[in-house]
Amino acid sequence: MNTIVALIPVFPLLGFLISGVGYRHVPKKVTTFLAPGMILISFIFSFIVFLTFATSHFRYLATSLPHHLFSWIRIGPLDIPFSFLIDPLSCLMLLIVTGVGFVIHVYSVGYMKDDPGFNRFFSYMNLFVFSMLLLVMGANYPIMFIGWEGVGLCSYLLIGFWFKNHDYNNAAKKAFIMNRIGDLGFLMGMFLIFTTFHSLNYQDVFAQAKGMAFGNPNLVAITLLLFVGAAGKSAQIPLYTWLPDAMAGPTPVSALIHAATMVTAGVYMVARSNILYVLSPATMAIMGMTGLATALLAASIAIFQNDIKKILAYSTISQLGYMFVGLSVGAFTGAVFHLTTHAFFKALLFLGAGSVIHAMGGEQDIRKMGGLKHAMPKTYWTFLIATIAIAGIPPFSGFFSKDEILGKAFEFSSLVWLLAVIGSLMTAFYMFRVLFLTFFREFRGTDMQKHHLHESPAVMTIPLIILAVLAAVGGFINIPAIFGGNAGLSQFLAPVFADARAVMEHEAPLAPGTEWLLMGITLAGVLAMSAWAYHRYIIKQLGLLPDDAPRSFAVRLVSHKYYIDELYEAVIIKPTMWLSKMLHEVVELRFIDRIVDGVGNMVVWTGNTVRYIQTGNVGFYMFIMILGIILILFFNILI
Amino acid sequence: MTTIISLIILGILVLFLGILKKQSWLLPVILTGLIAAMALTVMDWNSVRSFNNGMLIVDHVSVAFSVVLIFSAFLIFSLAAQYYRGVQRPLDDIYGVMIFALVGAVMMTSYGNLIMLFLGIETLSIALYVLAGSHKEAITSNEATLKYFLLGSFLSGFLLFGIALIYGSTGSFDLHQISLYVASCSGIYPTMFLAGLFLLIIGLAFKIAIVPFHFWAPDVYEGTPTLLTAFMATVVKTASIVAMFRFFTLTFNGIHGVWETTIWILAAVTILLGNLTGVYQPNLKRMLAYSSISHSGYMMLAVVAFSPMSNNALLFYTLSYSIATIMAFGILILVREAHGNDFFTSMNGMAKTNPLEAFCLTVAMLSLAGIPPLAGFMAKYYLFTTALEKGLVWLVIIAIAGSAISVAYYFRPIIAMYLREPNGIPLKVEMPYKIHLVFMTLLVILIGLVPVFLVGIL
Amino acid sequence: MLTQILILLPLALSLITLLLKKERTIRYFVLAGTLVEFGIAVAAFIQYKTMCHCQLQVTAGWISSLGISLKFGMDGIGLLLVLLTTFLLPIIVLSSFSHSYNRPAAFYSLVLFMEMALVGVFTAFDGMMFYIFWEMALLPAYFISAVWGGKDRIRITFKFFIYTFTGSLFMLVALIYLYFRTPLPHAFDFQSLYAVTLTPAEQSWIFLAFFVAFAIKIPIFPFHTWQPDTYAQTPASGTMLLAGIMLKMGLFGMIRWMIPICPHAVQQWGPAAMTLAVTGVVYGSLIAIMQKDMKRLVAYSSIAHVGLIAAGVFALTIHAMQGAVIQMISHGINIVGLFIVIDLIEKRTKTRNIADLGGIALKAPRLAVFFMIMLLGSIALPLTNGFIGEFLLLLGIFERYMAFSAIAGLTIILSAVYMLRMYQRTMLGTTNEITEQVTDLTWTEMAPLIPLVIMVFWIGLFPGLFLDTTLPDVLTIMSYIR
Amino acid sequence: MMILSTIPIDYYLVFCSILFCIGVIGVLIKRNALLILMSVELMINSINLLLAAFSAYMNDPAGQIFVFFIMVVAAAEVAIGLAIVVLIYRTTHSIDIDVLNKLKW
Repeated sequence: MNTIVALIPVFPLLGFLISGVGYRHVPKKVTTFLAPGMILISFIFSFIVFLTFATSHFRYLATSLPHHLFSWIRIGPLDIPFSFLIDPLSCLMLLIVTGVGFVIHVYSVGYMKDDPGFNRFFSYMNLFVFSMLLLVMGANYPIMFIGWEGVGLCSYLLIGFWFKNHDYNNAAKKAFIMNRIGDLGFLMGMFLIFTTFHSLNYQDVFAQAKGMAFGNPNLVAITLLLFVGAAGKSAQIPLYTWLPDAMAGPTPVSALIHAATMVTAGVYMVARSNILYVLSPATMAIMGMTGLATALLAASIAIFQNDIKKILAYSTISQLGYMFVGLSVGAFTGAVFHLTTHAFFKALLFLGAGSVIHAMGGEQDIRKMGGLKHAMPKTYWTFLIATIAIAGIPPFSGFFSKDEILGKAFEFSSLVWLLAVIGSLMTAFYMFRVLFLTFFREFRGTDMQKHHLHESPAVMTIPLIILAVLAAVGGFINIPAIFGGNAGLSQFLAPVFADARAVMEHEAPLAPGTEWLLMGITLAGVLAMSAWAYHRYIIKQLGLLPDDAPRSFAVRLVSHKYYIDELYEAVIIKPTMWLSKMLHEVVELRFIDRIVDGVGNMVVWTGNTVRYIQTGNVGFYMFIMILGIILILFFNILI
Repeated sequence: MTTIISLIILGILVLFLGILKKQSWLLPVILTGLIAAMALTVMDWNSVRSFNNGMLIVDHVSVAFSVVLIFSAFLIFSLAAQYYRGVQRPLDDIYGVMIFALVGAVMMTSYGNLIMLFLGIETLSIALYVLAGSHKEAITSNEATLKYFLLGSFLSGFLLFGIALIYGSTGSFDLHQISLYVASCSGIYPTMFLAGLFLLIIGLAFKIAIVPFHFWAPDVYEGTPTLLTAFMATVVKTASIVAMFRFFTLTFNGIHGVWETTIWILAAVTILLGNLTGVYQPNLKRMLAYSSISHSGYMMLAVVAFSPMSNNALLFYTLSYSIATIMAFGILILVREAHGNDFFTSMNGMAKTNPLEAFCLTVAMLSLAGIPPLAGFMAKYYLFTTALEKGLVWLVIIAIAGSAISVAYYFRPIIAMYLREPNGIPLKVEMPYKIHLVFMTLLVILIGLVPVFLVGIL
Repeated sequence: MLTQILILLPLALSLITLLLKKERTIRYFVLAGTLVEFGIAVAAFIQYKTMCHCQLQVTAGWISSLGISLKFGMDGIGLLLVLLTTFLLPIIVLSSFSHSYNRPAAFYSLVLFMEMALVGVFTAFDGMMFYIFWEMALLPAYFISAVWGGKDRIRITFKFFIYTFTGSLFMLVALIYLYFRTPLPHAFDFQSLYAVTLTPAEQSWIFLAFFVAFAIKIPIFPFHTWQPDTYAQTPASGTMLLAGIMLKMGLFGMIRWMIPICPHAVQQWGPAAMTLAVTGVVYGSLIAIMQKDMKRLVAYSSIAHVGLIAAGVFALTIHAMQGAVIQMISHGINIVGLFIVIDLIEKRTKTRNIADLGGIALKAPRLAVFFMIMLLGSIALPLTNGFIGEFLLLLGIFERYMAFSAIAGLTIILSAVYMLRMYQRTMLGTTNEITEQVTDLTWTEMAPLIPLVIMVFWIGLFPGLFLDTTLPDVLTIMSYIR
Repeated sequence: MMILSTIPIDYYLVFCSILFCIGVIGVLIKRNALLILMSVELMINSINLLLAAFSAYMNDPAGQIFVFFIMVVAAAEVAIGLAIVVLIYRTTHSIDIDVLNKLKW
């Protein structure tokens, strides 16, 4: 068992090393099979682990013992072993990361086949999977941090994959630096954890935390700092602006990193340290508000975007906001559940978008698409499924996961529920907007594109289909009791969140009646929204306004993403640059260095001045000497 | 005593050789004679006794410093061959006078009576007046000698007056008698006596070139023929500082407090002014003059500290200082010979044309600046230790600041030699001279690395 | 035994080198010599490890009447730094092969002389020996940068010399003063210096004297202004010696001499010194962002990094101290790597001006990879050596001064900002006429980089070996605090 | 001797000091090398007188012997001095000390 667990991350690493070190010499064909193959193997291993695990008697045992590989940093009390923790949560994440990762690798083989940087791309992708695995498997915060920063690096490398273009490079740099801001929070959180618990291993920390008072300030501080990290990684307000720009990377990257896995790391981390969070209500509140705000903000922006990938990016942000809302109301299972389903349908959406872009020869503006349904049916159907899933229409996966969160939200407060519902309505609207504008109506592209239109090759469509299936049926892993399901996932994850649930005060679960009612309302709204979208874009044929078309102020505000980027530019970046210049040119050169040189110059100047005492005139010398003699005698004798 | 006699004989011998027109014999004879004199001096090491009922007292201090003096003279004489290469006129007189000056210097290290002190000083000075003017044709040389003569005789008047007053109050010239008198009048001293004491100090301070009695030094050094400048900068300074210190140790032991403050201030001012003024000098010779002034300031630290260690520290310091200074003057002679002047610009790129000489000068400069592991550093360190032992923290800090400043000018020749483009005129150096330079360089390095032989012998 | 060899071998080599004529022979002779030296250091390391911290001490009287003794030895910290020195020297020599310096004999013999002085500093158990070697290290540094340096070298290097020299003079006074406070018979060796008991006032003075000397050498803000200019003017190898090894002397001096001698003053002045150090971290990082010259950029980044190390030293916690030691090693490795890369770029494009470059990664992917790895090391990405150091440092500082740790933590962000900026502007983007004909690295050019890369990941993955070596000594040092 | 000892020693002291000061002032105000030389002689002779007086009052011959030494030395000094003055006159047809300031700064 231990070796198997240890081997899971090794294969992607191997893949990275082979295709990375020998990026010139390894032939394309080898990589074609190597890179996805490695992921597949670690997927199989993860699955084995999962199976040995799902056999319930083994479960509780396994959660309690991390797999210790070697001791990494050890100084007296500070002992950070390099060890992996396998429990239901990390198991689930393993499956998602390796599973979805594999599918996307396969897709990428088709997508990137003509790219000169083929090997480089796959080495990065493997490295990413490796880091992601460390992140989810780590048995203590530092190991998680390794993965945490590792995925950041990979996203930097992959966003800037086509590094000839400086816009892409800037996007990459932006992503890395914003993540780093979060990471600083994470780091400080770790330090505070260490000073509070004198350990960084999950088990010790959580075991001690269990005993601590509700709302203990240290815990609040810790959780807040960690949440800063989560916000950076999972693109929450105020650190979300990097994610839309991150779409500069190749589409599979957006699918894997910026939708399915990396961005959910924050959610994973909070779920992982659930006990700390449930004990610090202040953080929960802040997290909830942030999540909600992000969800609404991003959704509203998404409505007015025209770049297909940007829309999906904003929808990702808003979905992540959902997950944080879920976490904040204590629906840990719900959040993780939504994370899972989201991984499926969002990956699918991106891959679909990718195949569309592929077909359109790089075109990303949905206003220039249309009518692709006939040209590329497979893509269309899969995309449709994904859209329904994300919109939250039963029985597709999105419905169940969203519903769980909403339900918990309602338990928490009806206002939260209301806002969340509004968010999901917007989601439904803009997703259908994309669908209609892209696949319905007449083709609006150039003739050249029209000829070039084609369904993507099998290597790309098969992944689509796989994901489509998952997106469709993914919800069934956790059918709530009300549908007569056994809530498998909740039970599976129960041990992880046991402590948290123990802490949380138990108000009575919703009466079935209310639950049906809520579901009904949401569903009705969603359907209404999609209907309105249909009416607007199919029947009235709207939504093709060029950018320079006159718009109302509110619309302009939203379609410019509330000018947040411009704000940051003005408030943070410009001042920093100015400060840097000012410090160098004024403080450094004009002040500090002047003082240093000044001392030297003063010495030289004095030297140059006093040397003129040496007039060369004997009479003067004698005079001075007599003066000296008189002074000496005067001071020594008369006084 | 034997030292003085042997040196006098040597001097007379030199003059005779001059009469016999044996110019070529001069230097060999002198060098061997000096070595002999050194040997004789060293033999006196274990015979501490006084001659002519206390006129001369030969003790370890006097022997050690006499050796230092003769050794410096030896080093200087071995530069003479190169220096007077082109000169046709007979040199016996100059050499002879130099040796007699050396006799005066030795007397100053071993006097036991103020009369002997006076005679020693005058022998030295009068000889130097002659030597300073020995380059008759050069107006600078004449000016130098006149300045030196006027100021010298003027200040020796004060010295004499001081001696007279001391005699008047104590009734004797004998240092021992005087010290008895000092001991007798416990703490309260008559004005006349104090006046005498300070006038005496002033007279000696002039010879050591302590601010404000240093004015003669730069001008005279610059005007005097280089070889003899080296003589002034080393032998004269050593002799005078020793004379002063001997005076204090043998006589005014009890009343350290009376003159301490004065010397403290003089030392501080000397260090600062000497170094500061040195910074801006355009040519090496004048720069060395100021460096010598600042070094006399450092030497005063030992006097101020006035501890059992002082003698030894002084010995170490004077020796390392003399060697390094003579080296510098040795290169200076070459530069003057090649370029006719000694501006730093005429040393440009010497490292390329004459790497050896450049290296020697660098070592000399670094040693004077007091950078480990050279002799200069150990000397300074020894001196500072002596001073700090007596808790003279601030004086030492001033000295430290001084040596920090001094780096500024000691590095100018180094920068010129290594970092500037050569001006294409290589120095013409004969092999023996080269060997001599290397010998001195090694000496400087060795004294720095194995100072054991010189530490703790006094 | 090994200790003497470690000190004397480079000296002997440097003297022999002077006699050699052909540049080729000199190069290979020096390379071989430094490798042998490294081998001996490794042997010493093994001996140390196996013979349970025997400190490999050797003593010989020198000037007994002045209490100076030739006392050398290696505790864990010194040993690691000696290892660093002897490890970096061959690499620096190797990297210098791509240049041809005029008068190579002088150049390489100075380099070797410097190695001798550095090893002496790190192994000195006698205060005066420490000072003497400290100054001896300065001379070759000065001459290397002054003689083989850039246009403006005369003024800059002179400033560098006089600045650092003046600083260390204060240390001399402090040492002599301490000497007289040591129990009789007075001595300079570290036990007796540690044993000195001083009044608070005295301690403060001693501390200040030491601090000035070390702060100028390290350099800590605001004593750093000599550094960027000097780095910019110095030839590549000189810069590596200065940045990679020489500035560790100051940090080493703080840990080895300052803290145990005046512990109370260190605690009393700690916050003040900490403030300076942390200011330096932010200040250096900020200035680095807008630098135009790659060498200057790295110079300012180095100010930030060593500022963090110094802050760690003043935090006076075990983790911070350990972090400081490990980070000294890592910083040495990373910055030398960066300077090698910069040197290779300059060699190809004849410029260090970031604005003139771009798209090199297209032409020289290997170079880009090495650059990226060194960069990641210096921005402290986990699993690289930089992370271990900065993690421990920040953690240790956090344990004592949370706010300082948070502020110093900004380096995590800012370092990413300036390093990635440099990388993007030079390596990425499209080529221009300058970078058009850039060629990729040859094996001889990669030779010095490969061991560095290995070390980057070795320390990053298995720091245990190094941490365990220094832990006991760090604990002893810390024991003087309370 | 009788007459000598009737005069108190202080008179000699004061008188010689005054003489000495006159010499000093002479040195200070005169610009002619010869005159300066003579003033120096005046200083020295005042000292001689002082020494003689002291030795007379203390019945100690040393003082008077020293006087002879001083005379000898002074003579030698004057000889040198005059030689130098002549030298100077030969090169710069003047013996004004202000003319000689080539060496300065």
